[in-house]
Amino acid sequence: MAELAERQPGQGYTPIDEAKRQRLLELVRGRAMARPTDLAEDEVMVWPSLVVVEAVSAVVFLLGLIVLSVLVNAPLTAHANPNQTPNPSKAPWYFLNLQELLLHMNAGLAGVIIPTIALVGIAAIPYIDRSPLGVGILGTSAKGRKIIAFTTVYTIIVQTVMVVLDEASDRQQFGLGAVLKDAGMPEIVYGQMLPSLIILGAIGVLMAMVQGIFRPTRREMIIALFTGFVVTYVMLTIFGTSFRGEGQELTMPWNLPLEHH
Amino acid sequence: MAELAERQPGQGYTPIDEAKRQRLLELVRGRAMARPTDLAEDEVMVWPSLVVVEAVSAVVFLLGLIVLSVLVNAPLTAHANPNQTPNPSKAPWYFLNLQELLLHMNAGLAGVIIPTIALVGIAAIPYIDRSPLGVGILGTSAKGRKIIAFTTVYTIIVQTVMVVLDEASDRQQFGLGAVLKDAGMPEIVYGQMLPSLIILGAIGVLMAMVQGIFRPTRREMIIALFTGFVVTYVMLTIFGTSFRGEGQELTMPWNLPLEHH
Amino acid sequence: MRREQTLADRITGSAVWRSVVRHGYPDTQRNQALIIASNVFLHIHPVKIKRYATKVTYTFCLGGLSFFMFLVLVMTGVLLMFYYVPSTDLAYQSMQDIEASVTFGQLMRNMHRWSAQGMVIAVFLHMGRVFYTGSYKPPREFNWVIGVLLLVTTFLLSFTGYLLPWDQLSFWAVTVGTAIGGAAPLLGQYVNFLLVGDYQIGQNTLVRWYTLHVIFLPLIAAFLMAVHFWRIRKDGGISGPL
Amino acid sequence: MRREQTLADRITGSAVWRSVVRHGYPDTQRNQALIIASNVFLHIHPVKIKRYATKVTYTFCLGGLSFFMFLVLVMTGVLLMFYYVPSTDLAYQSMQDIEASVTFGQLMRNMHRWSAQGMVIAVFLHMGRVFYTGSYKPPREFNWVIGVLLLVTTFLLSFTGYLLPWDQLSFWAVTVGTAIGGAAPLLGQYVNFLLVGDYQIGQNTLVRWYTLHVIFLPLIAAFLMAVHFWRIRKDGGISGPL
Repeated sequence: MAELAERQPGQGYTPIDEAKRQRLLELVRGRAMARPTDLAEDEVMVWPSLVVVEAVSAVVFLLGLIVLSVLVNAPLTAHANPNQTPNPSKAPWYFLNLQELLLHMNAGLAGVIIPTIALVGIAAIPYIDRSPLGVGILGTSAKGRKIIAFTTVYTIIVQTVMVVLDEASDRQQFGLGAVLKDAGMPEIVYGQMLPSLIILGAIGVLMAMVQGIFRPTRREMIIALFTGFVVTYVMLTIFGTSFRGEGQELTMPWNLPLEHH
Repeated sequence: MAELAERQPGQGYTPIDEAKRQRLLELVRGRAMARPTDLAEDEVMVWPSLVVVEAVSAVVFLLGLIVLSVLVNAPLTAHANPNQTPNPSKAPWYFLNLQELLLHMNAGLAGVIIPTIALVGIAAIPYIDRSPLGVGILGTSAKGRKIIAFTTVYTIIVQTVMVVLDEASDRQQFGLGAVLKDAGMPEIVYGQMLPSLIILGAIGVLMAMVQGIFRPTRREMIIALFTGFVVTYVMLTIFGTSFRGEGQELTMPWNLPLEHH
Repeated sequence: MRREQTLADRITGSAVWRSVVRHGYPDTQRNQALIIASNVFLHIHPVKIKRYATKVTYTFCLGGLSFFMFLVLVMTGVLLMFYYVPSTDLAYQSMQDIEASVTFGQLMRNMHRWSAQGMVIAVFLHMGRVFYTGSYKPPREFNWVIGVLLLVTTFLLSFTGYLLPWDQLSFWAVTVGTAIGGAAPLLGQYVNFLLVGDYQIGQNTLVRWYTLHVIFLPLIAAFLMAVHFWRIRKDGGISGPL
Repeated sequence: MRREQTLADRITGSAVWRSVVRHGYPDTQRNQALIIASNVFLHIHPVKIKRYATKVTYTFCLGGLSFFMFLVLVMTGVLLMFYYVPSTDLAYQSMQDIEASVTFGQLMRNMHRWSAQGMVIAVFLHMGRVFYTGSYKPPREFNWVIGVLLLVTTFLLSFTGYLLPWDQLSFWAVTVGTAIGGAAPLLGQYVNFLLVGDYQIGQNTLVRWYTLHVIFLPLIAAFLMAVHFWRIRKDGGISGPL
């Protein structure tokens, strides 16, 4: 309704034509609840312009959903049995990134501390990057889009290498964890501090490279970090869903047990 | 927000004082989302005037509810047992008026047709009585309040007499139903048409008396009818909850089985 | 002239605070207007109102109390749901557990029960108040109809909740109640089967009534209340003498 | 000049119609404004909007689709509730009945399942779109925070629903999931006991997760969405190039 407040009566009245006369009559009869709006050039009426877009996308989506639901049934496996543990046991797919992380480090770090830090960090973005630069433009600028591409490639390579290497060293932080363990260090050192350092290192290298190559603004650096998070989330999810078989061993997708969805 | 639209800038500006200057500055800084309102003499600000009333009544009510809930426990009788019918079996109290009605006539008439007609009739009131007369005045007028008192007394007497008389005639519509039944009439005559006529008769007598005594407006006649409905609802509920014992016989409240609430 | 910054000033002046709250302390008319107009829950109110509309002896707060009881019922209801299983095997035992083992369980149940009864009474009295003050007259005709629908919904909410303890009281009250519904001419047996979900009151009935009670009817009530409150605003607030 | 009255004119001119609908056919700008401003559900929109905000390739409808999927989930969810009993004895059998005996039961279940998955994806992509267009910048900071909370709520809604079929898949997925939650430093065992309601996943867990899934988390989501949508309006609609 705020828009209505902007229109002030008494401005530029033209001689009263029929439409206006009707409108005035309705006003007198007490039926006018909102005043007609004068559209600026870059504005459209929500009815019909926006409402039509909403209705059409709702219908298209609903049809797609119904077709999908007719074709593909939701899975229903055997009755729950606490005495028969399936191998592998997997969380829902959107948590398989955490389960993948869990293989490589302490459970509390992977399952609680890292996701909490990630969420708090994401929520804090608007209080760190306050400049109005790039609002409304996908990726802020040509440089921003290049940073997105660079970060995506970097993260895919680093993630894949790290997962495969760690797997090759029996998930002992590339063997470094095994060394510390054998040296009699407590779990907090090789299970928590070492993995944290490795993660921070990977992030640090990314930031240094972006800084060196692109000389980014604060907004563009945050784009690099956010992109790194998103790609990591997707990569770990793909590893967890499609490349982990019995005993959570790395397997090709076509070797996975069929009962998991 | 509609109120905000009514205030037009450029009207009656006094020399800018400190408060106004601050306000203007805030406007320039883009923090002003609503303009202060100029109160008419019969108006108050919702914050605090209304919000305080709401908050206080909520707190008072909540305290009362908590005290009641500490003192009185909700009933929990024995485990449901389909093979052991309690005598009497009663609906929740707010439906006992219907159950009372059910004793005196056909079940469909008492349980479905009459409540449906009553609800539709009540919903239709605003489309029958459209005059703005008496809005905002409890009972419309002195005459309206007299009609309320008269209808209340009339309905209490008529209801009590009808329930007691019908009970005395074995719930056979004061014996008339028995006569029709013995004469071989179908159920629709003595179970549905006769009770309907009796009810319409009682309403008709009320309307005739109100018309004769008060010469009411349409609004006042509707007050009589609505009051008749409310008093009937309350009376039948009282009969159903407090005066119906084993076998739904009329009983004094202190003779009722204790397990019912 | 700059006054000294207190800790409160520094908090309310911070970027985080100001991104959440967009008005100052409501001791000026401007901030009193903003606090209402900038809050999604308070904005159901206008920023100013006719003086008579705050008079308790006109409304007796009945509409507000009905809504407040609905909120109390939602909150206590959600808490009770954490312990109640709508299965004929476990329902009664759930009730006993709630009363005996769950912390504040008996209190929650009592508050739920008594507000449910109170809401039926408050809604009925609210209808009486609106009628006797003539508040259904144009332009409020349709809001009166919404009100009647809300009365019916309140009855149904209360009645569907009645079955859930699965004790003798609830079982037979519902037996009587559905028998009344089943007496409807023509549609009676269909209505009855729809309500009971079987040929006799049992597991199907319990889960149906549970669903009606905890989500279906509350959604309808919330929908009707949204329209009801919206129209009060659009019709110029509550009625008053002309 | 009076044109002839058609039946439609007589209906739309009647007292009953005009007490419900307060605008004419929306073929004039005035009525197009009124239809938005006089309807409690449509009034979430402004009456007019910047042209770029209707461009599908800017928003990809992701926010709207997330909300639409939430509505689909509520509707299919309520229907499923009429047949599902959250008891370890009956839950799995309920699922089989829904798939085999209930009319359109399998379709309802599939729609519920696939929209749940779709909503997780849509909400995540929506966050991406908002981030990459810089739409979190002042004055929209706090609405971004609300959005992050909505993402978390969406995850929790999906995860709590995962247990309900009570099959091997759901039982062991939740075993793994709660083990992750139980690994939290210091609070781990309390979190775990709160989530499971017992020392192992059983009846208490099922009714807790059911309640979280069907009412507690949906209420939180609805609350957050109310604030989210409200703030989009108050912040001047969706973002656009300066």
